[in-house]
Amino acid sequence: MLKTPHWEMMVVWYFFLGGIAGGAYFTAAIADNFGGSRDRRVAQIGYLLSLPLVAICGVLLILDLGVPLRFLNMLRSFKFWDPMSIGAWALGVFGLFTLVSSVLSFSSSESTIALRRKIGLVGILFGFFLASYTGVLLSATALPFWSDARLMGALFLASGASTGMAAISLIMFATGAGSGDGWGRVKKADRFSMIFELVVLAVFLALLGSAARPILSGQFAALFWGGLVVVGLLIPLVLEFVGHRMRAVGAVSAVLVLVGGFILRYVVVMSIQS
Amino acid sequence: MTTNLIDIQHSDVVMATSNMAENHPVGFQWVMKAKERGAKIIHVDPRFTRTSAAADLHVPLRSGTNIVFFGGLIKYAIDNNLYFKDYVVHYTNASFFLDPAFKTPTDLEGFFTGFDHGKTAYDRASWKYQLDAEGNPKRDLTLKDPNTVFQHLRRHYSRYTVEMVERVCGIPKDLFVQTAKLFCENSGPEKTGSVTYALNLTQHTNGVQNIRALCMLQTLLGNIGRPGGGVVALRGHANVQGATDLMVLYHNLPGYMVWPLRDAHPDLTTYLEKETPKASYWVNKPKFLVSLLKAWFGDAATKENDFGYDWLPKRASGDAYSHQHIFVDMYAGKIKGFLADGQNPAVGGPNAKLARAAMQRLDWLVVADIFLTETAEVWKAPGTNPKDVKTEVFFLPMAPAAEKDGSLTNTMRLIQWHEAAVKPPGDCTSDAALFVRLAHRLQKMYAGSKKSRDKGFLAANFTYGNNPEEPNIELVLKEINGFATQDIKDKDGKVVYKKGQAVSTFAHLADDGSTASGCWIYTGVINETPDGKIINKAAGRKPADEKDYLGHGWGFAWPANRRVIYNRASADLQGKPWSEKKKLVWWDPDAPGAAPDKKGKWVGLDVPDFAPFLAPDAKNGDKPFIMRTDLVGGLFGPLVDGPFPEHYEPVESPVQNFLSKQQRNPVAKIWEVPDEKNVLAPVGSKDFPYVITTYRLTEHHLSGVMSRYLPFLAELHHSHFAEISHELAKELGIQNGEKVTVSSPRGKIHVTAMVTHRLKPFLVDGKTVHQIGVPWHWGYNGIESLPGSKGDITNDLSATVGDPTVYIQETKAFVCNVTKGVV
Amino acid sequence: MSLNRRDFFKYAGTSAAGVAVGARGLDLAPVEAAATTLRIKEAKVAHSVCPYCAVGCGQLVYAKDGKIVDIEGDPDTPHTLGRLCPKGAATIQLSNNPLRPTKALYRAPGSDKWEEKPLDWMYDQIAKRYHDTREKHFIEKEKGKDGREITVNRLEAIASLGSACIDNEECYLLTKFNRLLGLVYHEHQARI
Amino acid sequence: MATTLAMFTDTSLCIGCRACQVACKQWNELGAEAPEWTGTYQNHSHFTDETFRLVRFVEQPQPNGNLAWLLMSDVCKHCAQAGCLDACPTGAIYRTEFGTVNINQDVCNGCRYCVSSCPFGVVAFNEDTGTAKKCTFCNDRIHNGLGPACAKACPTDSIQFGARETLVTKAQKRVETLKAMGFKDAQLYGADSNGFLGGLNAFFLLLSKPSTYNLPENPRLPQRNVVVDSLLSIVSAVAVGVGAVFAFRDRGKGDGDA
Repeated sequence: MLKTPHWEMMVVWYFFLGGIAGGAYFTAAIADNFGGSRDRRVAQIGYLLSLPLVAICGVLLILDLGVPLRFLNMLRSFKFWDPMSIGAWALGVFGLFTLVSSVLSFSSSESTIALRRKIGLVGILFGFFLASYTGVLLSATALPFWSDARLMGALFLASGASTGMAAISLIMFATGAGSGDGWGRVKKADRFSMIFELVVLAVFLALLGSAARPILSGQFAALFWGGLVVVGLLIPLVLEFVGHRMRAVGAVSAVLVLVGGFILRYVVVMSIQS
Repeated sequence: MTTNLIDIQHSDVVMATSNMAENHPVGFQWVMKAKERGAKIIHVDPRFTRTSAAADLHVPLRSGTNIVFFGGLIKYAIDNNLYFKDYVVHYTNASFFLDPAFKTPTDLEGFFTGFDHGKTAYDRASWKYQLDAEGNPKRDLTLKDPNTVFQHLRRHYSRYTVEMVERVCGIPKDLFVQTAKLFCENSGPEKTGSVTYALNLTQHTNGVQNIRALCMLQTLLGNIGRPGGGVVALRGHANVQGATDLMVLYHNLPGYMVWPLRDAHPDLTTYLEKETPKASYWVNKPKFLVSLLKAWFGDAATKENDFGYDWLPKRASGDAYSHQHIFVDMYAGKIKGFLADGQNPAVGGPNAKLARAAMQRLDWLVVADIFLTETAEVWKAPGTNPKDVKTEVFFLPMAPAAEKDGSLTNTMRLIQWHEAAVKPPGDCTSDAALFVRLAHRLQKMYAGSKKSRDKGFLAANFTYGNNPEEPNIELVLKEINGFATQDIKDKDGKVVYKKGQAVSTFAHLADDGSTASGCWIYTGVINETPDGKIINKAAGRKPADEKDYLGHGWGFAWPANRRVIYNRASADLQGKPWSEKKKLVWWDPDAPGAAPDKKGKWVGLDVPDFAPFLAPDAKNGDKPFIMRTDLVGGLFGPLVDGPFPEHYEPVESPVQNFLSKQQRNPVAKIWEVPDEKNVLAPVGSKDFPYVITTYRLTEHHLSGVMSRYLPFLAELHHSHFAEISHELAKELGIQNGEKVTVSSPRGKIHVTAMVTHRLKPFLVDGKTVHQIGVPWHWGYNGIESLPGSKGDITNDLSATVGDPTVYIQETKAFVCNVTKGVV
Repeated sequence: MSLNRRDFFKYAGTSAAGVAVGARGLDLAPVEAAATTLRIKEAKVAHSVCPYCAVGCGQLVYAKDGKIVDIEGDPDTPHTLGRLCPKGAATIQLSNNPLRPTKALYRAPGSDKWEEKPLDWMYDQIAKRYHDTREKHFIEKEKGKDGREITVNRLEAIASLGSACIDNEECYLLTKFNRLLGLVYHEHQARI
Repeated sequence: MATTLAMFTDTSLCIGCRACQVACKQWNELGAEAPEWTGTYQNHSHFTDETFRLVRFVEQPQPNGNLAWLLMSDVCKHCAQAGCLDACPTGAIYRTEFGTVNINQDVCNGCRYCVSSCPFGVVAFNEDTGTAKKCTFCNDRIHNGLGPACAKACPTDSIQFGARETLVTKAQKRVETLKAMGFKDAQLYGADSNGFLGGLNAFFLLLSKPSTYNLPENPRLPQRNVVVDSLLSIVSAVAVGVGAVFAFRDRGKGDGDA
């Protein structure tokens, strides 16, 4: 009787990349503010990664509209209680932060670095927001499962963090950044995020109970358990702990985390619309 | 109908025997209004329909057993003294003595007196009253004499017990008693009940008797001519009433005068002698007939040539030319050319397979309709190779009401005018334009013919107004209404009507040729001032108000704008309303009378259906049924198949007749058609064990021409379907929504099974009888992108059998088989 | 088939307008006005009667530029009070309907297709069929039961069916036309 | 603001004729859609972008062996607290001076958030126009003193339109009458402005519990979740943040291989 919005792959990608962008940015900003000089690389990669991702997110969001030409109408109103409304605004604002931070990330003058760190600290808030609001957006609908999931935002945020960090570490691996460049710290943060994500996920399911049926039964169950829980979280964690001295292993786990992050959004968005 | 939809709100009980909520939803608002006022609603129907949903009581009866149901009610009313005694004694023929020789099926094993097994027809000699010296029927106002109509009636229906109703109709005893109590106790001086019917009663081999039974019940209960009473006949098409009044039917002249028969009516004098009764308003028949001939033949109709009576075709027999005769004779090759105007017999008529086969044998076929009907494309019918169909087909696109001027007569005899809102597109025309254009061309072809057989047609006028090709419809209505063919003067020589001026009432029609009128009952619909200003009362648009709840200012109801006919019966013998609560018309002794020196007049809330100045105490002043020869309601009424309705099983029935040895109506019309085109199933056939009834849905119209092509309507039903009870579905292993095959000895169709609680098997004589229901709106044409708008033709299942009086088919009750899947 | 579906281009247009509105900001007034103007305001109204069942619901037919734009119930009608059933409410599609043929069509014997023909040609041909069939099969006189010859002026080779869907005046003209040509197979839906 | 206008659908008077459904399509120029098999007369099974009025047919065998065929003409509820309106990020969905909820077709950009935010599954997305669609109570008609097309067509007064207060009073009386007539489950749905969603401007008289008619027993405003869920997200953010800070915390020390 209730209607689904027919949000499909574009939205899944938006949720996924938005999470990475947010995660990458606040990882970068934290590394920038609390990390040492060797974590600069982490910060720069994080900033530089979030910028294009946010841009892509914007494009996806617009293309998914029924009348893309009217995307600006989103800015005709501002409803603080409406995730869709503030989401649109926040995406724009966060875009500016990623841009500024990215530009400043190339400077090494103390003053700019100080400025960049301050900006980063504020930007973190939007990073967090972008990573989590999409979850709240789903839970603020009339649809079962989505609206029953109190921890949707929290879960998306945790996933945003783990995938964001995984993405950074992967780029570090790909660009052959030296071990002195905070690789271990990102990994450490990522391990924590993954564990936390697992915990949130467990509570998430516990709270949902039978309302979780859409993802726990039928075609999506296998994807959820196998894809997200096992491949996307457990295996990477195991790899991290047994083989964290081998960068290749770390890279593999990072890839798996990203896959898991995508599967999470896919399962959540598509399960009740199929 | 005898009454008026608006008046139903005053009923204390409404018994819908038709599916009114579905087939006449807007009229049904008055039933709902009555219900809101506390009336009880009973719905008698084999199926639980949208009418049942709105009713207090749903009474399921096996199709084809209506007379047992009504007979049971009549018996219940008599046994429990619930009939309206004064009304029955004085306003009906209950007290009349019948010929001592007359006997009913109660005494003659299912026959009335006079049945000739050889001719399979009745000799009705004994079906008459005993007359006194002056030739008036003898009466016994105590109704006690065994020879009175009333005692015969009582004896005739003595077999129609509650147990018999249960056994035959399958209505549980308690439910029937509850129904009888509810209906009969809500009638009498203080209360009235109305009964609706439609094709649920007519489409049977005892269709006319079904309706008689219902009318007799209403007469017994004093429900005719009174507010909230009446027989609510609900017609299916916008103008079934009008087309019947104007007599687009083989057996009558416009205005309900019999169409001349070769042997009975060879000439005008014989016709008038035979057909003009001694009493009733019909004594004026010569005026109506002569005026009609003047309307048709104009100046060519003179006293000398019997006003052209000879030019009228004479029927060879009464048992010929009806709808079903047409297709039997067409199949036999007797008919060469055929006009189907706004009718789709390839789908809509009984035994549609026969109808299509017959039309494929025509030389030429003209179809005039709004859409390309199955009839127009009969050469494309499934299983037909167009090459084999040598019929020439002419299709003419027509205009719907919104695109032309004209009047329609609704089910309450209300003539309403509609005006063209736009011009018809392209080649579309009104039917009127088509007819006059053809007539003009034919008159040109016959021009100058000296043959007497062409004179009548050449004499007729088909030009109305300035443009011969586009008739002025108001002038056609004026010809129907009637006008003076010469100046008409009163006795003082004062001109009452100028030549050509419309006549204002049928009381002014004459038999000397001084008036013309195409249909006397419509006279009064047009008024005209001496200077030629036409007042079209059909276009009257005065809403109803508290002073005139019947809305006499809206349209014009024939006769004489009377909204409830026989309404004199709403007053007692002295002319006072039977009750204040139920008053309609009454005698006002102080009102100005017929002449300045006289007083007294019938007045009230409706136009009195009675001589306006005929005092209650004057001769016949207490006889309300002015159109009947004996001026009273006919509890006894001879038809070809009996003066009282007697139950016979449908021609095809799963069970025997429990009321008599006579299985089916002994004089039912059964056509013999070659090539096994009309095979009938034997009684209790094992191959066709189920009863089937066919019907219509709110969302579709008849053969679907005006609904299947309309997306707004075509989308409302998924596809052609059959309604099947859970019980039968279980027996046959049928799931809701799966395809099934419904077959009869005539054919088979594939439809979707709609398994529903709204149908239940009947317990007949202690045995289960299953009944299914199949709507008949579908055909092989429709909207391509809405496949469900096309479907098999339900009437391929029905048979070519008919009621002996009017030859209507039996599509409400026959037998079929149901098979899972498409076979 | 989806009738009356507003076509897409109209929307493409308005969506551009939407951008302008959106971009410039928040003035809803013109849009509100658009959403509240009545389609039938300037339409010419004709009083009509529903062509479906015999309840005879009064209808108001609104037309603009020779095209019907709306059909609804006429509230003044005493017995229907302006109400309609689904069929009555769909009446507009009897007129505005792409499936409705607006050309006279002829199908030759044995042919598997229709051919468009001019109306006059149709009338002439049909009149000719009536004439020839009548000439060939007309029964002027025949013997009655009692053996004497009676003038019957009857034509049994042509039958006519319909209609309860046409107006009184049309029924009258049809009866006059058929009967005076001698038709006896003269029927309509009321019989069934 | 003008008086709140409302539609009162009295299912006890509905005869399921579907005049409302067609009248709605005719006036609003909506298209026909291929019907689906619903097992009964009902079509379509749900509201769509082309079907704003929908008559529901519910067969309900009674314990006493009788059958109730519940007929109900369903429509957009024009909720006092409207999920669709709150969800709309463009302001295309607005409330008129009559209290009705409309979608401004020239502003809607088709984000479809309103579609998933309607507790009754009314709002639908139209692929052709790329916008969301739903019943407007015939906005153009009511602004010109004509009632909605559906209410005007209804043969039995099952759909009544007018000032909300008046209709509510009428409806309450009607429930009493029906209860007296023995319809023990007769009840109003959405008439109470202190009830769910602040009351519905299209409210109903039902003869059975709402779920029988496919209506939610206690519909709630979707946006009610935003606050809690946001707080929980913040908690989660803090946790993740602290974790990260801890990971990057100790400046100057050698590469954290521990």
